[in-house]
Amino acid sequence: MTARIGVVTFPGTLDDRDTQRAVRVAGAEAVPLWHRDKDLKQVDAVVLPGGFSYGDYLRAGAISRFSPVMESVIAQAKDGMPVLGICNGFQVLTETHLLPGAMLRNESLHFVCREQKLRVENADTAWTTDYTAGQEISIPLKNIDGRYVADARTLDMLEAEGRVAFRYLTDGEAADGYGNPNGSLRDIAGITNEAGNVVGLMPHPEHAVEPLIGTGRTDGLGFFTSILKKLVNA
Amino acid sequence: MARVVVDVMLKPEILDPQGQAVQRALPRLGFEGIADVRQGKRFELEVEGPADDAALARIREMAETFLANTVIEDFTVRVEAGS
Amino acid sequence: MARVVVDVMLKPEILDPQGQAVQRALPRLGFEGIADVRQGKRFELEVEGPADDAALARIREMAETFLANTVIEDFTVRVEAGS
Amino acid sequence: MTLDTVKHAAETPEAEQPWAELGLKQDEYARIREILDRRPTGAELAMYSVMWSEHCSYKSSKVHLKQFGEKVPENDAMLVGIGENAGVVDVGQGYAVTFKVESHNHPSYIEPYQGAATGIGGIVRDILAMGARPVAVVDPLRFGAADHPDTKRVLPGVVAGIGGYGNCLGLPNIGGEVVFDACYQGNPLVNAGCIGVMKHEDIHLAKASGAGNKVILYGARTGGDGIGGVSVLASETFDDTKPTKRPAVQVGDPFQEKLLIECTLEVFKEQLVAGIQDLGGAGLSCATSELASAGSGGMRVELDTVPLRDSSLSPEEILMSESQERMCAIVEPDKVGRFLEICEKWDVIATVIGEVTDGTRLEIFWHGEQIVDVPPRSVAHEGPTYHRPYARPDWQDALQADDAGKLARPATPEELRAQILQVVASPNQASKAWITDQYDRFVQGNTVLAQPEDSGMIRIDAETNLGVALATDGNGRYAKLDPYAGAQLALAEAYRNVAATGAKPLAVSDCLNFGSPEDPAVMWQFAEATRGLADACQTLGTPVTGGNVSLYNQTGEVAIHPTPVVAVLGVIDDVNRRTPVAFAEEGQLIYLLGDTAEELGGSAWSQVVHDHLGGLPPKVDLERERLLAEILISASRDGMADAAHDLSDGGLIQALVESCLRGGKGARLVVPEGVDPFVFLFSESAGRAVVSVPRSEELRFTDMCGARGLPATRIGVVDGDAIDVQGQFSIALSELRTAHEATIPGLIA
Ligand SMILES: Nc1ncnc2c1ncn2[C@@H]1O[C@H](COP(=O)(O)OP(=O)(O)O)[C@@H](O)[C@H]1O
Ligand SMILES: [Mg+2]
Repeated sequence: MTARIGVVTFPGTLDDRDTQRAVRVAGAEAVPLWHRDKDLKQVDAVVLPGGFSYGDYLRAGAISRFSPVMESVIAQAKDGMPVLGICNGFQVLTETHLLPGAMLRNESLHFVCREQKLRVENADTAWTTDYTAGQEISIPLKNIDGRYVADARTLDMLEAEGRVAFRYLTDGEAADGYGNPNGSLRDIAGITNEAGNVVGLMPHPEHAVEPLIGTGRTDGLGFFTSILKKLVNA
Repeated sequence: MARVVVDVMLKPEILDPQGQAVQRALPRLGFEGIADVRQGKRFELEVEGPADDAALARIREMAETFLANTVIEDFTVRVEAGS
Repeated sequence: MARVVVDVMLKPEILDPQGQAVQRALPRLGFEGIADVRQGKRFELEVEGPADDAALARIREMAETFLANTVIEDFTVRVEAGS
Repeated sequence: MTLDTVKHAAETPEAEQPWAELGLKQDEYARIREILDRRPTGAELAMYSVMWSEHCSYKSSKVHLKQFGEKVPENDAMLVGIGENAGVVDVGQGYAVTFKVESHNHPSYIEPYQGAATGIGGIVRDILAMGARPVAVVDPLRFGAADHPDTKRVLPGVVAGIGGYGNCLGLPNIGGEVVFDACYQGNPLVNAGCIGVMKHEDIHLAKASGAGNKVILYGARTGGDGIGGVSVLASETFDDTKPTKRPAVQVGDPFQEKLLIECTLEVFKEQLVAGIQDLGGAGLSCATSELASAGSGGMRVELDTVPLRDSSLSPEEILMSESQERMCAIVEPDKVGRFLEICEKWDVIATVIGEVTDGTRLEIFWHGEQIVDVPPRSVAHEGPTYHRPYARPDWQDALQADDAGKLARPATPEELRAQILQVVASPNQASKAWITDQYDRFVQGNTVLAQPEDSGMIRIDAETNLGVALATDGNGRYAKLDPYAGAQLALAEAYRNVAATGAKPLAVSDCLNFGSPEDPAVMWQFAEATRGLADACQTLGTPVTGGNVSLYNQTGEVAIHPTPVVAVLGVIDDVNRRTPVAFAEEGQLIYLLGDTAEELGGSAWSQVVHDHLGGLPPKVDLERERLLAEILISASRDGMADAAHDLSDGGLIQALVESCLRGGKGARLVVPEGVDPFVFLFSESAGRAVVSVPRSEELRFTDMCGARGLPATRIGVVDGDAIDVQGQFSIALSELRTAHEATIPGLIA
């Protein structure tokens, strides 16, 4: 028996097929979910993939948040179902307030596509147990609305509760993937909710699961193997 | 038909790189004397029927839940003069 | 210090995908009765010194050449009431 | 205003018509009257004028383009040739690939962001219309001088537009070019290419057959954008004194296009489509007349059923509108219901606007009254043909006589070192990462190679690892010196780039950017370039499958350099075998393949150090190119080379700097006995590449080159953190990196 992981497609989602592939590469079953459908098809976890849902018009993630599928995702996430939001998916999660804070236009005002070095700060979430706390990984990053902001109280709370899940690594050469690519406060690349089942991040683990493709590294595979182990052992 | 305008601006404490980029460019273009620039969004809504209190209340709710993200943005709602 | 607002909107004949996306989403969110939505930009400029005719003329020029892309956008300039 | 119906036109033969304002010549107008045996209605005039424009009818270029169909090389890969939306080639395992490059030059000068964005949108719809899923885009670009103030307006806008649209569609950008030259100041070139993949049985064509089949228009509503854009915008030279000639630009909606792609792929999958055409230049005029012209019967369209964004549009305007993100499909009646359902699923508006008839005419009605009644071929495929006069310009001899060999050369190793840094940091040779980092190269999860590799490479089958590669090249400076050779060099370079990554070159697309065809000198350049390209394609066995011509690229009297941009598509059986550019392993041996002659005409060195353009471009040796490609492909397949980089502008030193910086490793080099170090490093002789060979493979590799007769010279070893040329100079990688990477951000950001 393996785990069933749902991958949501909104109009304008781009990385749904890649995410399904990553789920399969990790050994789980990928279940496509459609934005108009409230039915989550009894999946064990859900990934909200990257892209430009609804063109990112208004604000990234703002329109998708109101889709029927999200009603179910929000309800079940509150009951503990694991949810991972990647890039646009992270933006959707902040818009739904499943995760605190908001995403703004990159400080450079440009779209940025690069290989990005991160530190896994929290290896206890549903999606990160196959990493070790403090581990440095390198995965692709690509966004234009990737600047994470929240008020100081929220940021302090996130830090105090260990809910900053990933941080951009800044002390090294830009050419080697170091640096804060979008001006995120406190170099935050991703966060988790209190329970550790809902995780969002801007970089793209699903683009780093096969040795030959993209950056040629498989540092992102751990997200999918983590959740698989958790679900199978549950 | 009435026109209602919703202005959405980043909260003052939030960094506004778009506004800053504009401000930095101004002196190079020969425009002096602008101390600060903020850039936000303006929505023009054409309302079927009158822009009465009920309609404005609904639009305020729409702005609050949808047009603005109140974690980072403030908004104002007003009926456009002359409409 | 005076505040001058420059509103920049796409010309009416130009496609406004952002406004359309908002408009199409509204009924799904339970907001009926909005016949059209256009989305544009709002710039708030803090002017050093008074917002007199000379200053406004300069800002109008700035809007024409820089803040708006007059190939596809129209703009209006006004002094914010109360400032 | 009263409706100008067919009946009314027949009754009022003397009515004045604005044919000249619409860009038609007197004899063209007379021919329309002859075809129709009456005066055209307003709507008919609109259709003929856009469809007979240079942009749509290729009236000046087609007599030359014919060669691409006549000088066809032996190649069984071609499944669909010139004439369709894009050519299709067989890449094996049942897969077919379609690809094409197009221009969006003039719109991008007026409104860089939207011009470039809609350029991507247009080429993607062409690929989609063939039945393929678009899998990658490329963007060959040319701008004015890098330090010119207007370049700061145009370049960031173009780049943001290409990124904004392509990123939002989810298409990886895997290659392109950025070239600066003052000749493009008032006339930047924005070319865009796209690759699509399908199974053989999924190929779709733009034709309307089967009487009773429905014509469905789907996608965005039709608005007043770009009306007359095709005839006025693409056929007229810019003239600053007449800004009123600038028509409304088109605004793209990439989100809508993404829905259009997914929706279209789904209707293909369910086999609901009998014929399909994208709406690009000339909008509905083009789509309806081309579909009907290529089909078996006639077509009847109720124009008032077209969903509008602006209800005040006249029928003429609806026919000419270039609103983006629209497609037109021919669907059997019993499949219409399912077709509309799929459109609804994707929130795409779809409307039955007409049907295929068993007649011979394209008939268009407006609220029941007939406003168009024409033979569709006369609109779409039988436009005017010009045999424009051409003549070798009188300045060509003087230009070629102005030999770059006479230019002052570096006198000391220090001077050579300084000039290397100067060339590597010059805008054309500098890193383009500031630009290409604004493009998503990872999306779709199949990108094996992307910029700054020699060619982009996409895996098309995850089971078998079958992949395709694409490179685009063009050197306007070479083409100016000799357009025949320049076009061949563009092909040779793209061909070499594809082979350098380990892929086998299969087929060609091109975008021919030239000045005004009314200038005999420009027409000569065009004739020479097309002849050169056709001849070379025949020799190399790579057919031209399609492409695009962009004329009138000039400001006032001054034309751009003739700029044929050539795209070569290659195939690789196993992407695991791909060869990257980076020198990654210390101790590997660096071999230079090919012969180096003293060839500096049109070179990067002559431009950067002397601001000079003169002499002859490098010699073309296509047999040598073919041999080099075979060696590169074998080396990749059999694991004999771990890195390969073709040599082109900037010569050997440029290639070495790129391979070293990419791998983060230095190189120790020795100039071969009897060779001038300056020529060795800066000459731009064609047919060359550098490779890094593991020591264990050296013998096998040199034996192979020896047996096949390709000169291979061991010139050094991957080592250290500097480029060190024995007895000459040493430059630290860090110094090279700064020189190479700081330039573009410094100029543009
Ligand atoms: N506008 C662009 N878009 C995408 N890739 C680009 C662009 N410009 C340059 N590149 C990429 O940068 C690399 C170097 O370009 P160039 O020097 O023109 O290559 P070459 O000389 O080998 O053809 C190539 O991988 C090319 O595809
Ligand atoms: Mg190359």
